[in-house]
Order: sequence, then C-alpha cells, then structure tokens
Amino acid sequence: MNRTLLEVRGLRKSFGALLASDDVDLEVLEGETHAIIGPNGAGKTTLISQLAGNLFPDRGRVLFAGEDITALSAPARARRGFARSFQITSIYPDFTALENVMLAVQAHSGSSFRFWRPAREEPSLRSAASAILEEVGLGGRSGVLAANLAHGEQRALEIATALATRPRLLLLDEPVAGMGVEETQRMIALLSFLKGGKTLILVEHDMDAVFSLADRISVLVYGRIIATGAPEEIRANPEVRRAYLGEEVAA
Amino acid sequence: MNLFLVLEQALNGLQLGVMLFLMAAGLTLVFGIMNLVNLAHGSFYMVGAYLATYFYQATGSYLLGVSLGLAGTLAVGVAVELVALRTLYERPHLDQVLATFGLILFFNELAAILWGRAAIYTTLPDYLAGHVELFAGLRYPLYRLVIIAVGLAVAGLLWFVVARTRLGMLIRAGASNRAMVAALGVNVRLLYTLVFGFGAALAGLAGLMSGPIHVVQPGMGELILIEVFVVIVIGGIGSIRGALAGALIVGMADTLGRAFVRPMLATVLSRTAADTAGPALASMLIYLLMAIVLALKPQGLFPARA
Amino acid sequence: MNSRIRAIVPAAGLVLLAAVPLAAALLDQPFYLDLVRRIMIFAIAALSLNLILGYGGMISFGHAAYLGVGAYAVGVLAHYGINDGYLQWALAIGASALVALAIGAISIRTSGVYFIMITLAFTQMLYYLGISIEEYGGDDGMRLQVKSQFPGLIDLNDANAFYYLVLAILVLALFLGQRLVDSRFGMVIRAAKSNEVRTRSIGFSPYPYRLAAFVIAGAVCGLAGALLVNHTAYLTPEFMNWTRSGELMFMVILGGMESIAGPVLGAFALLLLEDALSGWTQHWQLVLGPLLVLSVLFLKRGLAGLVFAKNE
Amino acid sequence: MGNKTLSTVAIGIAAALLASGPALAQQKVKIGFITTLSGPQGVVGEYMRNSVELALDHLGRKMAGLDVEVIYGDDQVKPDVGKQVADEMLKKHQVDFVAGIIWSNVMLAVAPTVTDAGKFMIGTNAGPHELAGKQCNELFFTTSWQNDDTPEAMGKVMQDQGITDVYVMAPNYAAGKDMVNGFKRSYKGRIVDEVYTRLGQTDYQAELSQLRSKNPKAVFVFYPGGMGISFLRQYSEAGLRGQFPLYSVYTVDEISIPAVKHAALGQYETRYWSPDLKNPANQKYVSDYRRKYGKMPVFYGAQSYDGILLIDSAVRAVKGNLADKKGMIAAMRKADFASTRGKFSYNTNHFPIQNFYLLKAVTGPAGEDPVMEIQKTVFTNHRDSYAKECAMK
Repeated sequence: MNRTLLEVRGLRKSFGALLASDDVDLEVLEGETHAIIGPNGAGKTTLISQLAGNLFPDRGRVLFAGEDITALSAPARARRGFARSFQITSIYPDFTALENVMLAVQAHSGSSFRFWRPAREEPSLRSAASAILEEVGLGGRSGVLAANLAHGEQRALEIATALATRPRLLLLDEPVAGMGVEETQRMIALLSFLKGGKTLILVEHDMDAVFSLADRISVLVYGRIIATGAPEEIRANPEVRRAYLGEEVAA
Repeated sequence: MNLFLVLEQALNGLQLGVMLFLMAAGLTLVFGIMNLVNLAHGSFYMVGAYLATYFYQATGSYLLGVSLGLAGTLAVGVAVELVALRTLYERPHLDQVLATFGLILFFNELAAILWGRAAIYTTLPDYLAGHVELFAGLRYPLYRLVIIAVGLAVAGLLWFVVARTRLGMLIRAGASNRAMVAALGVNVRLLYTLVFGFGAALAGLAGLMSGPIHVVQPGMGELILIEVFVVIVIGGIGSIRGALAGALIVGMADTLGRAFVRPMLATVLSRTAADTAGPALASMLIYLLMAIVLALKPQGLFPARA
Repeated sequence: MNSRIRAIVPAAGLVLLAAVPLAAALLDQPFYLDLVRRIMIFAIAALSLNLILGYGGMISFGHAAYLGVGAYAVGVLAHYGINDGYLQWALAIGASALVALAIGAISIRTSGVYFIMITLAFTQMLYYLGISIEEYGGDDGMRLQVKSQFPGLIDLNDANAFYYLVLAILVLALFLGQRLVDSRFGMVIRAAKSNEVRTRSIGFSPYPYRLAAFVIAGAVCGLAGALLVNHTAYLTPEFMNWTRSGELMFMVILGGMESIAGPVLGAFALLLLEDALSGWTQHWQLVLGPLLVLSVLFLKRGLAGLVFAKNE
Repeated sequence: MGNKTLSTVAIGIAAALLASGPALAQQKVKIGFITTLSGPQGVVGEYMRNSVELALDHLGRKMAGLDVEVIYGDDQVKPDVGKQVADEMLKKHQVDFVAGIIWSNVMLAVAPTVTDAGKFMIGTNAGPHELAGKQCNELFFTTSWQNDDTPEAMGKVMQDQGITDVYVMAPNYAAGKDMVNGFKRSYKGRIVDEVYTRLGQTDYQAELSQLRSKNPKAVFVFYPGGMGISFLRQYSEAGLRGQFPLYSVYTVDEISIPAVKHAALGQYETRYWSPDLKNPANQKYVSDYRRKYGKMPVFYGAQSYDGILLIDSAVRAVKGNLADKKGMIAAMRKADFASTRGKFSYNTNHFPIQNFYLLKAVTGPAGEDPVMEIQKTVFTNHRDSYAKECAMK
C-alpha cells in the first residue's frame, strides 16, 4: 500500500580510518514513523547529516520521492519537502516564537527577494505560523523571544519550524533529549499527533519514545544497519539484543 | 635576466618570507588556539624593535640588547594579554578587530611619546655588517643570511615544540578542543597567556631583526601587519605549516613581482604602459594571490580545522 | 512608554538636524553646517555598512572601497568635463554596486576571519590602484573643480541646500533601511546571521541573499562617496585607506548594531570625539585608542543601547 | 525602532552650538596653522610647529602691536580632514591667515577653500604645480618652493658633471613621478632604468639586486621620510655606497640623519636652504632652535618660520589693518623680511625666486651626527617652470 519516500543505497562515508557509514541501505515508506536507533558512536549523526544534505557521502545514493538528491544541498532538499530538527536545539534565539515559524512559512511561499513590505505584516504568513504554533501547543507564547522559552518549548518550536515548511518528511534528531519526564510526555503526545499524517524519521535514545511511536525501527551499529523491522521483531532479534538492546533491557 | 640575479632574488624572497613567517606564526597560533583576531600583533613588532634598540644603545652589546628586547616584548605581550585581550577571547571577531584596532592607536602614540615621532637610530654590530661571497659574482649581505638562518631555526624549533613536546601537544589539542584540554586539568588561562606571550616575542624578534635595515618609528608594525594577514589567510588560519607555506609564497611572490613583473610586461606592452601597469600590478600582486587562493579554497591552503 | 519615546524621538531628532543651518546662521557659526554635513555623509556610509554587518553578520573590513568607488565615479566624470549630477551619481551607485558584486561574489564564499581579511585585501587592491592611476592624480588625488550639477533642482554650491539634500538622503536611507530589514528579504538576512544552519534547513540558501545585501550596501555607500567628494571638493585614494574602513566599523559598533539609526549616532559620536580630542592634544590617539577598546568591552549594545532600554 | 537615536545626536549638536557661541571680535591677528601632528608623519609637523613658536618668540608674540594667536590643526595626511580643519579655522575661529600644509594633496584641497573664503593661504611646504600655474591665486603665497625646483637642481648638477647612465628610483605616487619629471627636465643624459616602488615600502633588497645587475654610473632617488631611512640603510648594507654614487632629493635631511647617521655620509642633496647658510637670520634661527628644542632644525621648519615672518611683514605694512587685503598682497610680494634663506623675491605666481645649492652630508663635530654642508650654488635666482601658466602679472 505504501510507496517508498526515502531510499538510501550503499551509503558510505569515512573520516580518515574511521568508517562512519558502511554501506548503509535504508527505506522509509510514505506515512510511516521510522526510528533509527543505535549505541553512541554508531554513526547516527553522520547518517542523518548525509540524509539532510549537511554532509556528502563518499559513495552511494539518496533518493527522495524517486529523485536522486545525493548531490543536493540542504536548502535544496528542504525545498523538496525534507525538513529536520536538530539534536541541539536550533532556533533563532533573538526572534520571537512567531517570527521563527513565520520565516519557515516564508521559505515555502513565494520569493523572498521582496524588499518593501514588512514581513511581519503579511497576513498569510502570520496566520499560517499562528496555526502551527497552536498545533504544537505554543499558541499562547507566540510573542515571546525564542531565547526566553523553556527548553521543552524550544524543542516544540523547532518542530513547529520544521512543520511550517510543509514537509513530506520530517527528520527528528533526538527530539526528547535533555527533557524532564513531563516535557518528554508532552513531546511524545505531540509526535503521536503528527504520526500518520506525516512521514517521520525518528533518531532517538529514549526507548520509551521509540517503542511507543515507531512503526518500524532500523538499528545502526558501527556504521552498519544490522536490522530493520517492526518494534516486536527488533525486540526479539538476538543480534540486536546482543549488540545493543541487551544491555539496556537487562539494566 | 641572468641566473645569478634570479637566484639572488629568490634569496631575497626567502628572507622576506622567513620574516613574514616569524610574524605569522604567533598570529596564527593565537587565532588557532584562542580564536582571537589580533590586529595589534604589529605593535609587538614595533615594541621589539624599539626595546632592542634601546637596550643595545644602553648596554653597548648587541646580543644583550637583542635578548633584553625579546624578554621585554614577551613581558609586554603577557601584560597586554592579562589586561586587555583575555576578556576578548569569548567575544565575536568583530569586537576583537575593533578593540585591537584601538590598541594600535594606543601603542603608536605611546611610542611617539616615549621615543618621539621621528625614526630612531639603529645599527648593526661590525661583525654582522658586510658581505659574503656566495658564488663568484654573487655577494650577499651577511645580515640577511643571518635573518634567513634565524628564521629557519625558529621554524624548526617551533615544529619541534608543537610536534614533539607536551606543551605542543596541549597547543594542538587546544586548537581543536578547548574543553578537552581544560578537562585534562591543564591551566588553560596560563597556557593562553604563555602562547600569547611567545607569539608576541616572535613578532618582537621579527621587529628587532628588521630594525637595523628598515626603519624604527611609530606605526612601523602596520605596514607589515596587513601582509602578514595575507600570509595566514593564504596558509589557512591557525596552521603553523600554513603560515610557513603562506609566508614563503608571499615573500617570493612579492619579491619576484617587484623585480620581474615590469620587465616582463615590457616585453609585451609598450615601455610606458609597462611603467604604469608594472608597479601597480606588483603592489597588488599578493592581494590578487590571496583572492585567487580564497576563491579556490575558502579555508586557505592548509585548513587547521576540517 | 517606550513606544511613545520611539514616536517622538525621531521627529525631534529630525527637527533638530533640520534646525542646524538656522542655528549656524543665527550664531554666525557656518562651520557647524560643514561639520554636521560631513558627519551625516559618514553616517550614510556607516548605515550602509550596518545593513551587512549588523543585520547580516558580514564583517566587512573593506567598506571604504565603495566610498572610494563612488567618489571616483563623480571625480572621473568631472575630470572629463561631464558634470551632470544625475549621470555622475547614477554611475557612483552603479559602479559601487558592480564592484560590490565582484568582491562579494568571491568574499561571501568565505566566512569568519577569512571574510574579514579578504574584504580588507580587495580594498587594499583598489587603494593601490587609485594611487597608481596618474591620470586621476594618483596619490595626490585631484580637485573636483565643479560640483555635481542638477540644473533646476538644486545647487550644491549653496551650503544650506547641500546640507538639506544630505539630510534628506540620510532620512530616506534610514526609512528605506528600516523597510529593508523588516521585509522578507531583511528577515532572511537576519536569520542567516542568527542561525545559518537553521536557515539552510528551512530551505534558504543564504548566499544570494547575502550577495544582494552586500551589493545594496555597496551601492548606498557609493552614493555616500559621491556626496563626500562633493563635500570636500577633492578626490583622493585616501577615501579607501584601510583605517577608513576601520572607522566605519567603529561608527557601527559604537552606535549600536541593533537599530537602523545606531550607526548615525556612532558617526556623530566618533567624529565629534575625534574633533574634540584633536583640538585638545596632539596625542589624541593615546586617548581615543583605549576609549575605543573600553567601548567595545563595555558598551555591548552601543550608544543606542545606553540611550534606550532593551525594547522587548 | 526607527531613527530613535537621531534625536540624541541632534540634541548634542544643538548643545555644542549654543555652548561655543560666536567668537568675540577682538583685535587680534589670528593664524590657522595646518600640518600633520598625529601618526608617524607627525614628526614633520612637530618641526614646523616648533619653528612657528620660535618665530612668535622672536616677534614678541605681536605683529604691528596686535596680539597674535595661532591655532594648530592636524590634517592626519588626509585631504578631506585638512579641508575640514581649514573650514573650522575659517568659519569657527575666523582666522585671517591659514598657513602650513606638508602634503600636495592636502594643499590642493585646502588652498581653494581658503582663498575662496577671501583669506590668505601661506604655504610652508607643499608647492604643487597646479597652484604655481593655472590655479595660482593672489591670496596664495608660499615660503617654500615649487615641487619641481629641487629635482631640477639635482638634474642640473648631474648634467653639469657629465654623468651618464643614471638609475632612477622613486615611490609609485604622484610626487614620485613629479620628482623624476623635474629631474629629467634638466638632466639629458642616458637613464638606465626608472623604477617605481610601492608607496610606504620599507624593504628594497629586491630592487637593489636589480639595480646592481644593471651596473649604472650613478643613482638618483627620491625617498622621503621612513622610506628614505630604510633605503639608505639598505643601500649601505648592500655595499652599493662605494660602488654607485647616490644623489637624492628630500631623502636625507636633519630629520633622517639622526636615524641613519654614518649611512648618510657622502650623500648629495639639492636644496634652497641649509643650516650652514651664512646669514644673520638663519644663524639666529638655527642656534635658537637648537637651544630651545635640542635638535638641528630642518628646512620644513625654516619655511614655517619664514611663513610667520612673511605674515608679520604684511601686517606691519598695513599697520594692523587686516581688512586691507590689497595692501597686504602688495607687501607680501616684496618679500620684505629677514628670511632664513637670505634675500629673495617673489615671482608673479607668488612662488619664490631663489637660489638652490648642492649639499653633501659630511662628518659633524666630534660626537655629533653628520651635517649637511653647502658645496656650491646650482641655481641663482631660479624661477619655477609653471609661472608662465599663471594669469597674474
């Protein structure tokens, strides 16, 4: 029923002697929530940097909706509907929450080589951005400087920014990192709300989040995908348990 | 153009190159480790020249004067680091550029008050004056050979310190990961002060060596400073190897450009056109070179940080 | 109450600046007319620099280049007997924009210190070029025999008229600058400064926006150059000296980068300070230097930050 | 936000305007003296200002019974700053005379400003050909020389000595080319090569290697200020001093000699003035300058000293009636004062008609620096080459 939205074939990237991505193959289906997990140093960051276009592979291809995007820059991928959030919160601290989101809306609605009219007075940008802030639960905080938001709110703002680009695929890099229990719950609720409507790639350490959200999981160890499958399959996979899950589940 | 002349000009280029390297080494280290853009680096060049001249005249001994001049520049460098620059490490480059621009005005005026605005008298001891016959027909000033030797020796010493000693290990580590060095329990502040002081002393060394053949006057550091920035930008900021390569490239390009651009232009253009275009081109050559290098490699030839 | 201040203060400032010619005439002190006119010209240049430096985060250490290009455009045309102001000023703006396009196209590929240094290097090249062109006076420069002619519109030899023209251009630059930084384009420039990675990942390539801003800033500064050469009635490569670029940066920082009008304040502060200090002691740089260091260290938001409380 | 800061600025200006107020009209001779006082080039300005002060001392700080006030201005070697300072002097201090100016480019920007305002401009150094020729002005006088005079004198020296195969070097800027052109006007022998170096360059090793390879008979250079000091040191150090005789203009003077000492020995210069010129005015100037400032004076100073005396002669001639411009012009044209160069007269373009001498740097008295010594007179009552282009008669 589902088409492949993102396809990665034979991706390889090395830094000197270190092979950070070792013939990675990955398929993300339209509409699914696909988690990528792996122990520290497994090469997750390198992999997603190559997916998002912040880093270019030595070999291999990345296909997005059937198009080869291997050589495209991050902005070009973003314009094709590939959005991402960052492990370390990446927002505009000196803009208000609303302005943060409006910029992302602006990026996908017409030319930005417009010099005359104040952007903040464009009703279409405003209303679209307000609606998205509402959606992620920041409706009441739109006028606050992003720097003054709480950590959890900043994470939500970042997701709002990504959503505002009307993406076909949303890559979330550790969305609950550094959050307290309550904030984590709120974020999981938000992501559950998004799930289904959007294709999500979730890179996460928090196993509660992964297992409650993911449709499928890929396990990355030493730069290789050692298993891909539904959560139960992954839980049962002996190789995964040995290499990675075992320790944490046991503990 | 005969072969000897080209050889002699190459020696001249080498000599200018090592001089630039002495300046560039400190500047590039300070940037690589402390992330500080220091426009006032030229001021240490000036301080070195003034202090060495002062101590040489006061003591009557050239070697003593040079040693005291070096030590004095080191002390001034450390003092400047402690008083003014330390607070700038975490600030944006813009603030650094402007604050150190302010320091230039201060040092130039201070030198003018202490020693007057006129150039002061400096000279060489007899044993450094005179010439060496390198080949039949190629006489070269002894002092310039000494500068080349000292410069290459310092480059070798720097390589040894950076590549082979614990201090060098810290410097290399500091350039790539400050937090890690701090976590190792190293007194980072002290390390910074030391690096800055020695960088200043190297600039002072360049200044005091140039004193007797150039001119010791307020503002002498700025003329060379911009060229030194060209050097480290071409080489890749933060890289000692890049500084050496950049210095030699700029030294050679500038010298050979001054010597041969006009005669070469004259072979294709009219005499008068060459007379106009030659000097203009020669004086723009190193900037042109830098623009080309950066257009091709925006991080310079040897980027310090991948 | 901040908003009320923000409504009243610009109007009051404008009225006071507009009153300078009258006050100068009443007090029989025409010198102040010249002084304020010169400062306003530098304020326009500093304001243009602030577009890329303060809002765009591009630390150009070579902005004086466009001051020079603008001045040379006027001076060179006048040298060949073409005194038509429209043509001269159009060339000043066009030529500076072109030069900025060339310099920017290469420089903006670099970042950080490399950007600072490559912009400095390009300006040094232009400076040496200016010195070498004998036809236009070389290092000596040359006198602008006839000021730019705007028949039927304005006579620049009339000190008051020229003053009001500069004031009008300054006010226009402030107004347009404010529109620009608030526009879609301005938001992208500011976003790229604030967080480049984020900006790229929402789909903006900063390069074309930065380049456009660089060209706009160059063009405005070129106009300031055209004004400056008419003000001094003298053309000299000194306009492109690297210390001049440093002074422009100081005006921006001293005044404050967070507002469009900050650099104007900075221009007034720096040039008045220079004037006062140099009248007081020949060692004025000994005082000015540390003052500048202190202002960088302690006036993080510039003078504008001192005068007005943080607005959000 | 908007132009919120604008107003603060304007308030400041208004306050400044009110505070200063109009200068009270006093019966005083006001002279604005513009030179370079800050930065590396400030050294020349220092000699000029000292000499102005010495002249005032000698005049008892009065001219025709009126008090004299001199306001000093710093042009920072920038033409636009110089013009700004001149405007300030004319409009704020309302001076009667502007004097000084080291640099041709500053002079070309300042002189029209002053003369257009109907005030006197007394140049005490820069003598660009524009002001000697087409742009000459009845209110402009200079106590120095026209830029071309000095190299013309040196060209004549070398021509008369029958020197051929001269190697010529100068910095690559307008004055450098002017000097070489002046030289070539009177030197007609063969020129081996003409080399222009970067302005402000301090290392000449590459050029000196080229020079040696061309094996000329003599070398003519123009390297003012710090460039000259570097050049002379490196010329000696490269061992060329004994090989190729060096002739220069504006390269060796009493400012550079203390910095190069023996490296200057044997150097030839041409000049209209020298400390050893035997006339009472000069002997008094030199000895009083040395007593007051502890240094040898330099021609920049002598010209400035003369500039003040020239103004004094005019003010005395009109008995302090500063409104009598015609009277003062007439008085100045007579050059009726005790000049440090001895008696001279003014040409129609208000540039001096004066002698030029060949000077040589020779060993000074024991324990002292080398001194410039007059060898012979090169030009007697020399007129500059541009006066014929000047419309004044």
